[in-house]
Amino acid sequence: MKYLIGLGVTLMAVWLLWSGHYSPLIISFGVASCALVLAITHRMNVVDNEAVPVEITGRLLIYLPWLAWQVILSNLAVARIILSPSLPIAPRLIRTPAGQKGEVGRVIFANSITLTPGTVSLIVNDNEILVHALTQEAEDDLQSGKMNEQVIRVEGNA
Amino acid sequence: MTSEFALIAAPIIPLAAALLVSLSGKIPNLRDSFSVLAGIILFGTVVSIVPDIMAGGRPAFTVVEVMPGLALGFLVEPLGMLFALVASGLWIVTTIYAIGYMRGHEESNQTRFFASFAVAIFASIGVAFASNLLTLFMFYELLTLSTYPLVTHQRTDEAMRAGRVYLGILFTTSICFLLFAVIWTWVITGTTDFTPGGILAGKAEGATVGVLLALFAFGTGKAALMPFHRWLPAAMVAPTPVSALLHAVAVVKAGVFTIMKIVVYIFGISFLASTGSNQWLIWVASATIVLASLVALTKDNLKARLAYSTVSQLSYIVLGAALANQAGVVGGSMHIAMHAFGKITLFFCAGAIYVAHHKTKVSEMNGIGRQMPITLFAFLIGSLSVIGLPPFGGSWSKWFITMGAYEAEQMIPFAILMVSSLLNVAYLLPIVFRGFFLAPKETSDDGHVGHVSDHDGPSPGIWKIGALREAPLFCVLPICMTAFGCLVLFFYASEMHKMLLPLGAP
Amino acid sequence: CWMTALDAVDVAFTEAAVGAGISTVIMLAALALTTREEKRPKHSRILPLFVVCATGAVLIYGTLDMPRFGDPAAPVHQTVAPRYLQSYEETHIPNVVTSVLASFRGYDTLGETAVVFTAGIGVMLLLVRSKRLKQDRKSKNNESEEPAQDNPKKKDPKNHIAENCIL
Amino acid sequence: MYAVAIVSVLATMFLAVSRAFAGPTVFDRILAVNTFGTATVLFISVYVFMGGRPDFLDLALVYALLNFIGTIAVLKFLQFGNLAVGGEDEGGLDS
Amino acid sequence: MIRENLPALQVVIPLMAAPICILFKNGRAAYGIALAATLFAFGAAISLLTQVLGVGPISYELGGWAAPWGIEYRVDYLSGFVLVLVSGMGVVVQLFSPASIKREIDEEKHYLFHCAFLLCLTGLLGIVITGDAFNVFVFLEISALSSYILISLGKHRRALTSAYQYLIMGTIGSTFILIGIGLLYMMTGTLNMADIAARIGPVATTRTVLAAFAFFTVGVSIKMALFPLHLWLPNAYAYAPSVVTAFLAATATKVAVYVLIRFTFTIFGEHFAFEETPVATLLMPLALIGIVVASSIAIFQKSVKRMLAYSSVAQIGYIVLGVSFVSVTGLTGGIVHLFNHALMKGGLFLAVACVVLRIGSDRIDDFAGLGRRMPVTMFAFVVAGLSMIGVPLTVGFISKWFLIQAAIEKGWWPVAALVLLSSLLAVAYIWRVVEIAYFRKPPEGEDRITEAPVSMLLPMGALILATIFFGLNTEATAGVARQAAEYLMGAVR
Amino acid sequence: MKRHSVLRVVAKLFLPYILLFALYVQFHGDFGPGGGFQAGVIFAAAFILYALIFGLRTAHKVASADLLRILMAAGLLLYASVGIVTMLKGGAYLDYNFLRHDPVHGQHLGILLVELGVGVTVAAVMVTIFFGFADRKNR
Amino acid sequence: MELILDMASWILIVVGSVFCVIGAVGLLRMPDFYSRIHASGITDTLGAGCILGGLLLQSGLTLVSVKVAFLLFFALIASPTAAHALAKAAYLTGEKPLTRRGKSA
Amino acid sequence: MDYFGLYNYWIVIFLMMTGFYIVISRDNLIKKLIGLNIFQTSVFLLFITMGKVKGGTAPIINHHFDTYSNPLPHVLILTAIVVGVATMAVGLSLVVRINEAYHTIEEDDIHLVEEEP
Ligand code: NA
Ligand code: NA
Repeated sequence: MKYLIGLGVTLMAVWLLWSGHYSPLIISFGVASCALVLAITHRMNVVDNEAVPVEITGRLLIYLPWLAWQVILSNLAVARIILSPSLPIAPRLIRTPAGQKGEVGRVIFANSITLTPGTVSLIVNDNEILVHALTQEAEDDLQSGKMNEQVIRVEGNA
Repeated sequence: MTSEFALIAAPIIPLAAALLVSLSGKIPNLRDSFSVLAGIILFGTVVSIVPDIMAGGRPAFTVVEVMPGLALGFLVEPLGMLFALVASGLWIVTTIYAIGYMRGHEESNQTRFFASFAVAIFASIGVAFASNLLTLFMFYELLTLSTYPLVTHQRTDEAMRAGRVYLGILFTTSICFLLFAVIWTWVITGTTDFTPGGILAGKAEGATVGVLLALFAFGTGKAALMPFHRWLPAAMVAPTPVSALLHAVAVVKAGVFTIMKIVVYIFGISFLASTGSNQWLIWVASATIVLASLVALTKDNLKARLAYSTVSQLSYIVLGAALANQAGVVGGSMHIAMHAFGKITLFFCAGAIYVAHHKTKVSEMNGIGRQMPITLFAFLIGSLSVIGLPPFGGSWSKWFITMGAYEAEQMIPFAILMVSSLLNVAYLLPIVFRGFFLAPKETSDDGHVGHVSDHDGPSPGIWKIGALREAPLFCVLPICMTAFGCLVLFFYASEMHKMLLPLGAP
Repeated sequence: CWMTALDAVDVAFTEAAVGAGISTVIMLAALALTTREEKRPKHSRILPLFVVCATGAVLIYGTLDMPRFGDPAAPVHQTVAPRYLQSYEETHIPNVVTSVLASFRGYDTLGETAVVFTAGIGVMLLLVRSKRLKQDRKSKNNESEEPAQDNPKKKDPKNHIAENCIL
Repeated sequence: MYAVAIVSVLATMFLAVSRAFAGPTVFDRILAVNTFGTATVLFISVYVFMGGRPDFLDLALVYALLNFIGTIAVLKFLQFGNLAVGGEDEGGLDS
Repeated sequence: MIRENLPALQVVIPLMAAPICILFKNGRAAYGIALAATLFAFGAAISLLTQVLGVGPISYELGGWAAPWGIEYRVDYLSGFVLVLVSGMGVVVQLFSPASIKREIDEEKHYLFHCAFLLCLTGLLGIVITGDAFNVFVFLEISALSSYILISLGKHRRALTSAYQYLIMGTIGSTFILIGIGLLYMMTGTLNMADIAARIGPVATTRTVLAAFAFFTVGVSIKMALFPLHLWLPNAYAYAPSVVTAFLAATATKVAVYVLIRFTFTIFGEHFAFEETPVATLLMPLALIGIVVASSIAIFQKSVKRMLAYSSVAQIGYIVLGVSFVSVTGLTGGIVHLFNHALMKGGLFLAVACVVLRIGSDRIDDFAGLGRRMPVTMFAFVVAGLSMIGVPLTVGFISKWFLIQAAIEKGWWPVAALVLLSSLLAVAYIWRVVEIAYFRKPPEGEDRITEAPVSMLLPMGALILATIFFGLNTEATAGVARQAAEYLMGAVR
Repeated sequence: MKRHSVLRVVAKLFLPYILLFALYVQFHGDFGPGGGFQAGVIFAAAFILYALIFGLRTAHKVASADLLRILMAAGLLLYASVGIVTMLKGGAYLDYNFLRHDPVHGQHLGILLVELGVGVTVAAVMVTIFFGFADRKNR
Repeated sequence: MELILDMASWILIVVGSVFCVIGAVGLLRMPDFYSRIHASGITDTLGAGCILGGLLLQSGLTLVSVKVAFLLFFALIASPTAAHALAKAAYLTGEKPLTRRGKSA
Repeated sequence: MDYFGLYNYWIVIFLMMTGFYIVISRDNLIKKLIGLNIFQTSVFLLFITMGKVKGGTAPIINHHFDTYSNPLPHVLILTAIVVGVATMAVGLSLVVRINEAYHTIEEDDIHLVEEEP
């Protein structure tokens, strides 16, 4: 129920922000649409903590700037590689421990890995992730475990 | 019975007969009596119209008007009257003969045979009484269709092949030429009605008339003008009564009748003569007369010889029409009747010989007159009538046609008519001569012939009195009737001539 | 996206939805159900080439008298279109494409919906198996002692990653 | 500036298409098509801003959405040979 | 209310009946709905035609938008006539169908079949009634799509390949038509037929309009299976369920011909279509070659359905021939034949459907002895066949009469001769069946074969009676056709 | 490891918004690009995503064939019925001016209704088509 | 302030464009499929992010910016998900990654 | 005569003929359908290009603009796209069924199979 309400509120907010037309007719369509979407997603059985991560939203917002900075750094690194004539890459497969308890956390971690160029998550297991790394530096960055910790922090005690 | 009523009844009678025949197929005697009875009633009905026609009446009846100037209707005029009389009268004798022949020959599918026969007569009556080209065309095609089962009666491969030739030529000519001519005529004149004096006069001229005439003449494939005559000999595979129907009663007569009627009532003889477009037809007809006779001379198969004889004789009638004068037209029309009686006699005889002796070839006929004197005597009478010797009907019609040629100052056709009579003598009389005066050949000489006659044995109903070996009574009786008819027609020709005279009126 | 460049946003929208979404999915589904190895054609392609060239030539010939690209004086912009563009006064609907689609030519759109519906009927008729057949198969499987047979033609999934895949 | 973006996005598209044609593996092609899709989204976004009609951004959104779904479908197809098997009740998209 | 909205209801009622059909998922209910809707359409068509005959062409503005801006429905003599034909054939085939589809189509899919049938009918009616060029395309696609589906329902697997082949060719055809419409729109700026006709004058000589006409003609020729673009038709007709074949043969290609007539005479105008372009000199030879070649091929077919299918290609040739005369008589002939051929080909295919129901095959050799086993069916076959040949008393005769009349009026003797000659080819292929049915002994042990059920014989008999009735009374057909032809020729500026 | 956790979670996250976006497109066709057809396709695409990731059997439970069939018909019927209603109110077929008292509102309502009809039919048909193909292998 | 925002947005757009092209060049230059994923990641993340960010600044605080933000949000989740799914699919179907060390997993 | 302004049509025609060629020359039933799709799509493009007005914008009324491209081609093509998708769906369904019946989707092979008794 918590998730349903959360989702409903979010949906309505999104509708209002998208719509830009605030006549009673359109707004009532919005309400009806949100209700319909809720009904369908409920029927689909997808309204849960994974779909509506209400608990972690706040911490996620703190995590994102850090992630963004990581992304920029790794982008620069890979861009340099691409632009250097010798193409200095040393691709490798590595296993990195994933300490997240829940699936959402692991997914955030896996996607964060992929989002930073230089590393791509291949297989997500319960406690580790198989990663393809482009260079030694990318591997070292990841294996330092900073990102893992950050995501565990996002996950909190949920 | 008024003539109008008779006119309506005339087509219905054979149609009803066809229905009754097919319904009573399980009881042959009942079925066959329906056929004969219908023939007699039809003949009576047709005869009942004669006085009206002689008095100048023209009973008419329109069934439906399909399009403006395009109707389905009937009208009796002298030529149609004559054809209807011939067809209905000969239907009776042919039916009787057919009963004898079919039973004597133990043919299968007799019900279908008699039903188709009745439909064919229905179509003939329709042709005879058609009041316009459309109606005529329709019944003409129906006649082709209804005789197809008769031609292919035996269902052998040969019969089916003959049937295809039969349909092929008749449909090809009628659809490609006749129908075309009919539509063309309608486009030119806005009508297709048979009108005394013709409808084309003043509306068509020059080459159009010639082309139209060609389309009509060759489109009427049943008239067997060369080169569209092949269907007639091919159809010889059919049982003899069918041949009789084809050659005498209905089919070929419907053909020449059609040509005659078109010349008289569509072109109008004076108009046709004035355009000179008839010249080529005179020549084609003359050529057919001679060529077909020559071919007949070479044929050993009796029926084939008779078939080519028919081709030749039909062209007499076409020639009569092509001459486009009173004598020619009347003579030609009379020849429809005269040739019908003569040729039907000949075919009956051929059939009787086949039924009694299983002989089909002229070369096998030696001495047959001793076994079948009645038949062969009838054959002689028929031959003489076809040749055109008095005192038989054929002499009159040939006389008038010859007179027509003379009047038209067509000297070469005139000569051809003379020569042709000699050819007729040459291909017909030797048969009689062989039959009466030559000793029979040993059958073992000719393995094939011997095989047929020995193996099949005598058919039921064959007379055997001493040396006599005649066909069944049902066969012999009609032969006598038609042979007698040839004689009678000689004496009643003036009546016929009187009835037909209006045809030649300008 | 080309449609966007041509100011046809609605068409671009539809093309995006159809091209990137539905068409891909249906095409994949169909490919999955069929074999994907293409063979070299055996017969000559001259005739098709000729037909295509002739058709193209007629079209090129036809273009020679066409109004120039973007020409505001072209007949298409002179006749019915101006009224449509002014229809905002009548309908108060800013998207002219929508008002033409659903109102002026609403009947076409009804037909269009019927076409979609027809396609649905077609797929139901062609691809949806009838229940009776399914039951027959089930009962057959139940009767036989053996476990439900695998499709003998089931292929090793790796075979599907053929290099000549249409994608 | 929009023009710069447009040109470079077009260049990106061109390069992506080259990779799509070059392959060599089917995954390379999908990757290229995916990149092309991203470029398309960017192209549309920039273009509508350039044309002064940023309210048409929905178009970019729908493209991004369906590009994603399309890629998923292609992947599923590649992995299983069809779209039918797999899923939560049948073993998932992986195996 | 119904009366003034009849043009819209003519199409909308069958259209709405289609989704209602599938709401129930019940074959019988769907059949009832489909039949009711078809009957309504037939009644509406007759009512519209009588109105048109009484007060002249009717115009109806859909959505209340005036003509060039909205879509206009226009019922004139020709469209009224074709509407009656299409809906009438719909009724006959619907009445005929239950017993036949019971054997040929899976029972569970009957409701879908009826739905697809209704959609096909809707499409055909929509094409005929509309006065808007693009609307023609939309409804063309409804009918085409549903016919692909209907054809694919045949029992034999070749039904699938036939449907596919038809789909490819049909879509190429409709895309060509779309190109034609697009080019026309490009040059005139409008889609309303009357409006295009009014505006085409100044641009009529442009190369673009010429190309539009070329694409349009080729597209429609594919749709109507004009030789040599007929390749899709024989298989499609041969392998479709029997009732589908009967319905499509009687209506679909006819409607395509209607589109040809409508566009050439109403939009392009005969002057443009036949004098500015070499269309007549192209169409007529194609029609004639089609008539002769297709008839000849028909003679050698082993399957009766295929034979009749080739015959249809030939008959389309007759109709197009009539159009290509560009005379009132020729056009009358074409239109009359359009109607007449629907009657007789419908009758023939229904007769074959009866045979297929009983013997499960349409091979000519399997017809042996049917003349006696299924006398009514075979009699119907013979009558319709005679009509196909063009024997008097039947509709076929009337058609040929007009065509030959038109040829003679123009003085094109060889054309008249070819038309007549081709009748002989018709004799040949019809006669093959007749010969086998009546004159060949059936195989042993086939005594179980009985006459088809009355529910099938009656609709078929009705068609056969119509074949004869309209062969005798030509006022309803030739009269209206002539009026339509005069209107079309007169509409030319 | 049984499930593709990343895809599953992301799909769960996206699904409500894709559906909402479809409905947004549906109801804003008057103002910007979009309308019934586009909405229907997007809606169906969302559903297809669901079926791809959560399996066909699950998807069938959410939208049964019967439901789809009825929706398919209902959309078309809705569209056609709007015309019937305008007709009953005295206008021509599909003349929305007669739906309300003033033409502008009438047009608005009419367009919304018919677009809704299109959307429903398209979504139902697209899902049906997907199921048709996807189910085919399950024999 | 407006000028600064404008400047920032232009810079973002240009930078994004440059990264877009770099990513695409990488897509062509990289030797194997897995390394190409990293390259395409540049286009997907920094390229798209900067361009969209620039547009976000352009649109200011309007409803349009909400859409841009949504697009950005979507792109930043969908892209890695797709890339991951792609890589996983390739890996599971036996596509071997190139490794400098000469060993493959 | 200035033919340069027609380049858009020529590009479209080239595309169109490519699609058309694929339809009529390929043996693979699916490729034929793909060709058909290309063919149709390029026809759509032809329509859209004729609706373009120089300096115009999308036909969604906005008080900032006064020149709009022609909405009618867009409307027509929306309908045509839908028709194309529907045709594609039915066509592919047929191909699937054909493959089940013949175990091939090559035209030549189908003919071969069909010629067998
Ligand atoms: Na990455
Ligand atoms: Na819209």
